[in-house]
Order: sequence, then structure tokens, then C-alpha cells
Amino acid sequence: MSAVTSTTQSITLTIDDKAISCRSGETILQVARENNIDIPTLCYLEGLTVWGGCRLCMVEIAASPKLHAACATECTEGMTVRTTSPRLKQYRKMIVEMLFAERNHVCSVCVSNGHCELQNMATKLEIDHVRFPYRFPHLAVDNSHDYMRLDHNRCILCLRCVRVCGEIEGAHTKDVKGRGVLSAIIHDLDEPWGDSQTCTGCGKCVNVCPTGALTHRGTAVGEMTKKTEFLPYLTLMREVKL
Amino acid sequence: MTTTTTATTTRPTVATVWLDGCSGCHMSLMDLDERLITLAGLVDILHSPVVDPKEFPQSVDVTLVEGAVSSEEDLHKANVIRAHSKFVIALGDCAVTGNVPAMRNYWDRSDLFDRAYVENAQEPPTAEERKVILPLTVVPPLRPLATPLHEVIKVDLYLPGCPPPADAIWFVLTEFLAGRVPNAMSVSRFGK
Amino acid sequence: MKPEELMTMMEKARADTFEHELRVCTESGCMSLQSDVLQKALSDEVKRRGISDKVCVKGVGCMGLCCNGPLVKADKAMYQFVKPEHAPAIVEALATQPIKELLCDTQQPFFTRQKLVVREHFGIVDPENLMDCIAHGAYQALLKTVTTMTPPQVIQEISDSGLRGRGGAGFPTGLKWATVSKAGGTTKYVICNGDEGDPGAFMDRSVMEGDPHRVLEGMAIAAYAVGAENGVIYVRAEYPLAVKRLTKAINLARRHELIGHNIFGTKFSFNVELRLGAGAFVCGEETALIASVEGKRGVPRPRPPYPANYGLFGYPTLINNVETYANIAPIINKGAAWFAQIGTEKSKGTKIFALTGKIKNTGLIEVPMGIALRDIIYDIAGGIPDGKAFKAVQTGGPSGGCIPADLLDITVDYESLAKAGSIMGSGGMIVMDETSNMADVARFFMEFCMTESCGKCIPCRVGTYEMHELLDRICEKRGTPEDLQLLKDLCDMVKQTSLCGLGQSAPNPVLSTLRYFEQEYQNLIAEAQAARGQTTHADTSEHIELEVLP
Amino acid sequence: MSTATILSKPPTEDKRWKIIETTMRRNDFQPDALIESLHSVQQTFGFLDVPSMRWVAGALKVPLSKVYGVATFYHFFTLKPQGKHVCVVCMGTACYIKGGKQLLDEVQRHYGIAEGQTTKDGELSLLVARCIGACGLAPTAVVDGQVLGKRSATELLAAVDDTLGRKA
Repeated sequence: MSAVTSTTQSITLTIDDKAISCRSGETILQVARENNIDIPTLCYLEGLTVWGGCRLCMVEIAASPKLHAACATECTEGMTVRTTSPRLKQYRKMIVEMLFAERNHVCSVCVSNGHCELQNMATKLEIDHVRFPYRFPHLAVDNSHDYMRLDHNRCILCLRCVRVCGEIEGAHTKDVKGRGVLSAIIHDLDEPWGDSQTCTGCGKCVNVCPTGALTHRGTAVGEMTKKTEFLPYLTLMREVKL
Repeated sequence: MTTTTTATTTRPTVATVWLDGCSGCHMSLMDLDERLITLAGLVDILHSPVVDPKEFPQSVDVTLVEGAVSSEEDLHKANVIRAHSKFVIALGDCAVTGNVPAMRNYWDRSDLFDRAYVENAQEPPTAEERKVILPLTVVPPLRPLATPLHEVIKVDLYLPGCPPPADAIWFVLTEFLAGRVPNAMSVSRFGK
Repeated sequence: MKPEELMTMMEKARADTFEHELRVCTESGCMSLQSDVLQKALSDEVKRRGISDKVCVKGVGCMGLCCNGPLVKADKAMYQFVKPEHAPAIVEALATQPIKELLCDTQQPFFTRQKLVVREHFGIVDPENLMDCIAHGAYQALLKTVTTMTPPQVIQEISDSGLRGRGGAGFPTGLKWATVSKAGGTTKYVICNGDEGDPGAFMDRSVMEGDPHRVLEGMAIAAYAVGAENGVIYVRAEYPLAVKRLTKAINLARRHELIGHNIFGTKFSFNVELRLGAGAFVCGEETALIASVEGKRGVPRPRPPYPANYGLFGYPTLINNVETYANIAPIINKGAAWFAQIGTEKSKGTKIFALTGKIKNTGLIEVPMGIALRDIIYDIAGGIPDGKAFKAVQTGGPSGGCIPADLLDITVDYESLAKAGSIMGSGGMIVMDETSNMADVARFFMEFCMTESCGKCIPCRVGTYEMHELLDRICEKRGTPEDLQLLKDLCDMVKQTSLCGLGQSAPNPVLSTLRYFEQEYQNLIAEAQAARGQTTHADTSEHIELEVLP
Repeated sequence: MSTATILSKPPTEDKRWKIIETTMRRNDFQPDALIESLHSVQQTFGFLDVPSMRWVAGALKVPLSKVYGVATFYHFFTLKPQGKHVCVVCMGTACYIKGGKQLLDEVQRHYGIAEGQTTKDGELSLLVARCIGACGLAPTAVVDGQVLGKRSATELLAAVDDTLGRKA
């Protein structure tokens, strides 16, 4: 760790017209959040490796023709970042709308209704309807585990569960099969969750899941709430041990 | 109600329609309680499941539509509504997203019918009986997919919610009467 | 191998000449027309006549005009549509006049307008015979590099040549090498991207099958320049012949110590291994390719860090495509200045294209950069068959675009093609005639992108599905003007927000066909509107019955 | 399933498992040899079944879910046994433009199987390729490894029938 600290430099940059200083190596997303500037995310979760898949945190950087994912872009000296603009807002709306169209997110009958990051994101981005054709896929619910449930209808493939299972719990029970819109979360060799010999039943995946895809069994509509605070703590403890 | 009365009125006219939904959105409308009386003083409700006339009027200022478009009849109604309404509001999640009625879309229609009319029958019907039992001739046929309203007609405002709270309906209507296009997302959300 | 040994080998191989040579194309194209059977028939015939000491029968790389295959070169004469039963006559004719009925005109523009740099030994050397390759100068450039040049000199030479990546984007090769060379650490990798996934392109397959040693040589030179000792060739498993030839080439080169430890007695060591792709277009993207070589799902990751600093197994990694590596040896042999005088100001050298579609001459061509598109279509490729009119040419595969007839006079270089809304890409060129429906072409490419999307990022995963759905509606005459607008909005969003090149370029075929052929979309929508108008229930009677219960 | 079955011996007594073991040994049983090893399994047995994936996972020390993820990510791998004969219709751009779709439709119609399926008698599997790289000969199909270029639907059907009849 000391080697890293010695090379850490202080950097100044501008985010949304606000002059900010931070340490080198920090990402735009981290620095923005430290400074109470909100950038929407769904796949990012503090304590897990950066995935860069949801593309909601795309920001504009002055003098760059391209958009950049704030979660995966490190701050550099003199950088000027804009985290919101009519164009960005439009893109973010479309991305969330597409998630609603991709699978079956029926909020009214979902156990996570009212505690769902996807639902909250739709409200925050003022999405009042979905412009895209719905896909209406026929997807299964894995009810085989004693006290947890995977409902593919609600999954947005953020892979938080896969990452927490591999990176934090170390079991790597979960991964993804297939590709494109047909990809899906699996356990071991695509076996029922309840039959998995590698799952430790720790339940971390349930708590990091942003939607009603991974839930505790026995919860009724609107009853499922999640806790993610444990994650940064566990990550910190792992670092201390190193 | 005739076109003559429509022509003499100077107050804004409102219609509400119930397509494929549970009527919960209309219940929510009823939950306006005493504000219903205020509303009756502000607008003429020309057509609704809760008023008498069964025909859709020639011209309406605002039509609130509850429910998804599931059957050929729903589609027909939607087209009529669009042709004779100046402003169409999709009322509630079924009209906005398809919601619960659209949960049938994960299966093929024939599988659905089998499940509902054949598999669950006390005695399995014969091939001849099947023709009569399955809802294919007497009632309006189901469309392949139950869809949100905006998949078939242009919608001017979306008020999500399951159901949208009475306060949200009130807010939208009063904003509209005040000549403003309301921001429905400030008062409701999917699944609320 | 010592430097002198290579020279001796070359001289010995050159001395081993025959009176007559019969060269049969043995690449996938002609092989599918049984050129292997033909080659055997010719050998048998030569043996039967007892003239094996005078006549050499060998398999060679692609001669270009695939549509007229199998092609055979008999000394100066080229024969087309050759069948095994022609063998006796062909052998007979060696001593007399060429067979007129089988002759292929080598003076036609298809051959004369080409400029062979990468493919200079195609149709001449036997790719499976190292001696034959050495006789024609293989590994001379590597020898020159490691014995007389310093790594910075090599990079300078490549930079001066103006060579740009032949995989699609056209990034300056010298600059890429310099970046990897500056990256710290002692372990570095060079990777050859042979995962040619564009449907309608087979240039790289041809190079790997037709002159594998040239690819190896280019990689070894690159490794020397950037300071790498390990190389990986990533080839599609769908190219079994390329895999076979490369494996053989690696084994032969290793056996003769042209790769391995202390090459030509210097301190430079270089090892190459082959890795098979398994059918994923997204693995053309550098970070996805690296993931695949590491044995993982071929999923891209955000850049930076770039592979030049953090690549295979976390080490600095140079990735170039097959054709790029195949350009290295001639640049070293003949000099940067020679190379730089071919092509245009910003696009140097030649480019191989795979000509396919509604066109007379289909096959492989190598042309100097800056040639007019019209010359390729009408001169080299011989125009459109069956009296049909040219409509568009699609370049760059699923990431590229369609160029219409009125832009045929543009020159073929990175900038012009980009300006026209397409890309150079890896070199596929698919010609469409008046019967092709452009919205359908866009739908075809979108279906490809949809099934090839890895699924990691939402814009590409769901966006390609939704774009395909909207295109489907439009093509099936169910579309509305709103659908078209939504399609345009989606194209913009997917292009701007997708994680990797696949998603960022997936809208290109739609955008370019909209740019030049929007009327075709509009017509389909108008037809849909008209059909819908007939069935609409908009009743105008005074009272409208809403209730339609029986 | 005990831990022993993940790690130790090949799933069956079949001698061909040696081939796969050799591939893995050549790669030092490193996790990055996963794709190579799966190629080896498929080449030897024609497809990837659960016991083989389990064994490869154990030998290379790769999580089971990762093996399955890789096996289903790449089109080249198949988890179902193929028919005795295989017909691959190319649907690359050049073939599509020149009528590859018609070839596919005809084969589907004639044998009553969709792409990716095998006939009930296990004789013929129909696959679709993204591009076999023989675009100059479009439209193309591959029947039991033999590339057939510039074929009409009728000619292709004749060739497939011939293959089925002659070798069945």
C-alpha cells in the first residue's frame, strides 16, 4: 500500500462548474459522489470491481468527442466534466426504458415494489412510459433454494451478484450463460440453485441485487428490502488483511 | 347524450374508458371522494363506466383510458377514442405498460386457452366441445399480445401507477383544467 | 539457425528448379471445388509419365479469381474451371501450346490493375513448404531486423512507412508499436488477430492459408521491436485449413530455429502459440480478444487501461491484424520510402478486398490505396451481371456502411470511406444490384449484431434487439413514421453510449442506408400506412357504439 | 457429487479422455487453457456434456459456472449431440445477398428441422454459419465438412440426400 500512497498526487478538476480536488487514481464517479454530485448508476456498487455495463454514468468531458463512463474513467489534471445535459438525460432515459422493455418488470406485483433501484431510476429520470417494443420473454423463476429465489423476469444483468459471489464470497457459484439478450444468470452448470454444491448460502447476492430478481422467499409484494452497507466494510477488511 | 348537448356546453368535457384492467384505476378515481363533486362542477363527464350513456361522444376534450389493449374490441375502442378525443391520457400501469394483463404475453394464446379451458376442466372436453368452449367465436377474440395503449394509438399523457393515487388523478385533472400540461411523474410512478 | 544458414538454404532452394511448374490453388475456395483432388490427379499424371524430375506439381495460395476456380498456373498460362479429368491434357500441353478452352485471360483488368505487396507470393509459393518460402525470400526481413537494426530503428521504419492497421480503424501501426515498446516490464506479448468475423470477408483467411510464414515473420519483427518474447495467433476455429497451415508453419519455423531461442544467434527469442477462437464476432475487439485468449467469455472491458499497457494476463500487449503483420516484411526488405510511395497521402500501401455479391468477378484483390471505387467495381470486378444496375457497395461489414452509385468516384482510403459514412474495415466489399432492398440489408446486419452482442452493456444488448425489431416492423410493412424516428434516436444513443466497437458501430449499416436510401424506408412505411388505413375503425357516424358485445 | 468427482479421474473409462488430458497437460493445466480444452472435448466427442465440463473444470481449477458460461458464449460449442451428418448453411453477407436464405428455408422445409436442430432419427443436424470464408462461391453450404459452392436449393438437397443415403 505504501508504494501506492507515495505516488498519489493531488489533482484539480471541474465537475459541473464546481472546482474540485482529488487524489490521482480516483474515478470521476467516486469524486463526484464525494462532492454530492449525483451520477446515476445501476451496475456500479462500491466494494465490487468496476463493470462498466449499464452505461448510465456516461458523462461529457471537455475537448473529447466521445462520452465516458464515469465509473471507469480516472480523473486527470484540469479535466472539465459535465455530468448532465439534455443529451445525456435523453440517453439515460432510453437505457432505462430499454431495461423495462427487455424483460418483464411488472412493478405492481413485484416483491421489491417500492424498494427497487430500477423503479427508482425510472422515477428519477421521469420515465412515464416505454417507447420501445416490449420483448415479453418467457422466463423462469428458480424457486429451488430453501430461502432465496432468482426471478429472471426482473434481472437486469448488472452482474453485481456474479461479482459479489466470485470476488467477495469466493464461491463463484454464479456466472452468466449465453450472450446478448439471451444471456442469463446461472448457478454452476446451469443447475437449480437449490442443487448447487458450491453455493454457501451466504445471501450476499440477494442483498446486492438492485431489483426483485434475487429475493428472500416468503416475501410478499413490496416487502423485500436490501442491505448493501456490508460490502464496503468487507472490502476494507480484505484490504487490511492484505 | 347527444351531439346537441355537447355543442351547447361550454365546460370542458371528459370521458373515461375501461379496457383490459381490473377497474382499480376507476376505483382510484372514485377515491377522489368529495372532490368528485367539485369535479362535477368543473367538467362534463360525457362517458364513463360510472355514468349512463353507452356510446362514445362525437368530441371529447380529455379521455382517460384504463387498461391494456388485449382484444380486438379493445383495439376498436382505442381507435374510436383517438378519433374523437382531443387529449388522451393513459391511466394507470395497464394502459401505460401492459402490466398484469400483459403477463399472458409470455405464452402462446393457444397454450393459455388450454390451460384455462381444457387442463383445468373437470372432465377433459372432446374435440367437438373444444370448439365451443374456447373463447374464439362468441366473445371478441384476444389479440396475440396485450399491449400498452401507445402501441396502438397516440397517447398525449401518461399517468402510471397501480393504481395511480386519487391525489395524482386530481393533480393531473386540475393542472389540465388550469391550462397546464402536468408532470405526472412528480405524483406517481410505476407500480405505485 | 545462423544467418549464413538461411542464405545457404535460400540458395540451395533456388537452385532446385524444375523445367515446368504446375501450381494448383489449394485455399479454402478452390479446395471446396475439389482442387485437392485435382492436384493429386496432376501429380499422378506426372508420375505416370515418369517426368517427376522435370515437372513440379505444387499447391499454392489464392490467385484471386475465386469465381472461376479451381485455378491452375501451368508455367505462364493460367487455367480456369479446371476439373481432375483435365489433368492429362494439362500435363500434355506443357510441352506444346496451352489449352485454349481452359485459358484464363491474365491480361484482363482483374489481374493487371492489382498491386501485389502482401500477396506477392500468392500463387507462387507452397505455403506448406518452408524451403519454397525461403527460396522466395521468407525470413530475410527478420534476419535483417535482428542482425542489423535496433528496435527503435524498426519502429521508426514502420512509422515512416505510414502503415496503418488493416483490421478496421486504421490506427497508425508505428505509433501502436512505440506505445507498447515504451510500456514498462520485461514480459510483453504480441497477438495476431486472426478472428476474421465479418460475414463477407475472407482476406485474413487467405493470407493465413496462402503465406503463413509471412505472418509469423511479421509477428517476430514486431516482437523484436516492442521487446516481447511471446506471441499468440488467435484464429477462428471455423478456418480449419488456416489452423492447419499455421500449425505446420509454426512447427517448421521452430524446427529450423527461425523462431524460438536466440534467433539467428542473437539475444532475441520469440515463441508463438496458436489459440483457437470459438465463434464470437465481438472477439475482434481487442479487450474481448484478450479475454478469450485467457480462456474467458469474450467480453470487452472499459479502456483505458489500453492493452498496450495492460493486456494479456495484465502485461503490455501489441495486437495487430493478420494483414498488418503481412505488410511488415516487405517494408523492412524494400524500405519505408518504397512503401510510402504506394497509396495516398494518409493511406499508404495496398489493401486486400474480398469482392462478393452481385458482381461478375468475385474473389480476392489487392489494390493500391486511393484507387477509385468505380475502377474496382466496373474494371476489376467486371461490373454487374445479368444486365442489372448497380445500387450500392457495402464495405466494412456489420460495422460499415453502404455507398451508393453517385459516390462511386470516391477513392478507397480510410478518410474518404469514413466521409461517405462507411469504413475501410477489414476489407469485405459486397456489391448490391437494383433488386436489393436496402432496409432489408440493414435488417440483415442488425440481426448479425444482435446475435453477436456479448450482452455486457445495455445499449448494445437491448439496443440491437430493439433496432432489429423496428427494422423488422418496417420491412414487414408494419412500421409507422414514429418507428422510424425511434430507430434514428436509437442509432444515435447506441453509437454514443455502447462500451465497445461492436455496439458503437452497430448502427452504421442503418445510418448509411438511411442517409442514401431513406426513400426506401419511407415507401415501406407509406405502404404500411395505406394498408392500415383500410382496416382502421375510425367511424364518423354521429353516435359511436363502443360496445361490440355479441 | 463429492469433491473427488470434480477433481480426479475422467468421467468414464473411455480412452479418448487421454486426448483431452494431453491438451490440458500441454497447457500446464492452466485456467487459460479452458477454451482449448473444450475444443478438444468437442473434437473428440462431438459435443460438451455435463460430466466432461465438470471434469475440465476440476482439472483446470476453473469454477463450474465459468466453464458453463464460456461453453455457451461461443457459437462453436454445442451442448447437444449432433446428428450423424451435419449440413451447415452459410448465412454470411455474400451468401445472404446471393440467396443463402432460400437454401436454408429449403433444407428446413425438406427435412422438417429448424436451424440448430437434429432430425428425430438422429441422422441430420442443420446448422447456420456466420461466414465460412468462401464468399467468392456464394451461396455456400458445408455437408459433412465438404464445402459446396454456388449451389441451388435443389442441388444442395440432392447433395444432402446423397450423403444421407450413401452413408446411412
